Amino acid sequence: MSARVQAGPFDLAAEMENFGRGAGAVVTFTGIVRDDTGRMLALELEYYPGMTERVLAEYGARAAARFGLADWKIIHRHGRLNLGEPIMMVATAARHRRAAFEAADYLMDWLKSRAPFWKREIGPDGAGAWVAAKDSDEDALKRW
Amino acid sequence: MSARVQAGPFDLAAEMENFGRGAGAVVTFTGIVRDDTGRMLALELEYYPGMTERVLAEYGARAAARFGLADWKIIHRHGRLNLGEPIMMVATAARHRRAAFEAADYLMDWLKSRAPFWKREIGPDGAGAWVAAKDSDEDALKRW
Amino acid sequence: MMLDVLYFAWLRERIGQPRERIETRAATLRDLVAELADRDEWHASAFADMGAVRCAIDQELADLDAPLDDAREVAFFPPMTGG
Amino acid sequence: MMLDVLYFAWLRERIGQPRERIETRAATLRDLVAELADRDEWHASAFADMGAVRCAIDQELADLDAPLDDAREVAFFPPMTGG
Repeated sequence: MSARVQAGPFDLAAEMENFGRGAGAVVTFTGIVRDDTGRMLALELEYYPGMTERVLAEYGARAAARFGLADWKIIHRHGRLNLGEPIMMVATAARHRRAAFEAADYLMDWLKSRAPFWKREIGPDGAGAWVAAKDSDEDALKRW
Repeated sequence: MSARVQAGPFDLAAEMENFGRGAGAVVTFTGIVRDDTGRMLALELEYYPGMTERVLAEYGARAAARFGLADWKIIHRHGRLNLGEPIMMVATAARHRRAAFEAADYLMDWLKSRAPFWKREIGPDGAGAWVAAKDSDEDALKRW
Repeated sequence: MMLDVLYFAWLRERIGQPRERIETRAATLRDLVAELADRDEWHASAFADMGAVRCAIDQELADLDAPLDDAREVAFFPPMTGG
Repeated sequence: MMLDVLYFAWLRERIGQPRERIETRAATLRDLVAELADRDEWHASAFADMGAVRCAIDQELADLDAPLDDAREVAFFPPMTGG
């Protein structure tokens, strides 16, 4: 049960070692830098040291209580991330698969709109626009 | 895009290497041998060589078409598996997270009731009861 | 025609073997089941409750009314419990 | 009272610094925003559209009517885009 923010990459295998012992189902989600515009080379992620870690831990604990998780882990990167690099991961472990799936889905919906991170697209000319929050991400929270 | 059945363990990290290049979202599900009865030491999984592989590949392809997957992978073990050992994994990669989540969830629902595997519980006295199919697993298919 | 018949899980146990090669003139799976159940008490007990048995013809799920045509392999097994 | 005010993303860019330490008597976040916006054109442009700004008091999200009480740190930023 842990949340952390880091600049460097993470190793899914190492993170999953000893994760969720005793659980029957483990779900992981990995978000990867993707170019939707055809002009992006990288993302730059800014965060709020202190608050961001606290919010991640808070949502993890909330998901654990709501879905009865045996274990959970959230890792989110900041700084400059090139196309194809993993941005973040969420892992959930539960007795049954439905709970593990729902908890991961729930965490992703909350992190999208409530985790204090701000993304900017970096193009060939340098820093570009800040990524705007999507209404659809805000709407997704109403599912829970 | 691959499906396979094997007796030995699999390494999540190695399996995820180069998986889903170009996708924005990767979801993995790992099923682990769990004891619900308090008397189980292991599971024994029987399968139908030939048919099982074909069915796994078929559901993978179906999920890929339905959810627009960039990549998918299914690995399912057979033989004797001790408590805490991974039984199977499903990985899905898509442009957006919703598709990756739904495709993994869909595949699990189908595999539970339609993949030709049969589980038997092994207790301290040796081979025990065959695990019965659950109505709830059959019902889950109606979601799709 | 010659047919390979495969059994899995408790059907295999009741019948006492994982497969047998038989000569049959059954037109459908239902006919084949009746024929097999008549062989001996082990086969009879395996096929006693067909609601608990699933079938495949040449590795494709099929229901009891499916014609055997030129099938080469038929399998009987309990509902699947994968995942 | 003395207050640390933090800015993130385009608010940081418009204001030209990531944080400043200020002396204020503002009772609520709304009062504080009015006070800051009055400082210079950069602050004014950062706070021109408060519908696009989110706030936190001591690292907890808060709305504009929230009282500052004995807050030590206030932050302004655009809607979050994590994940």
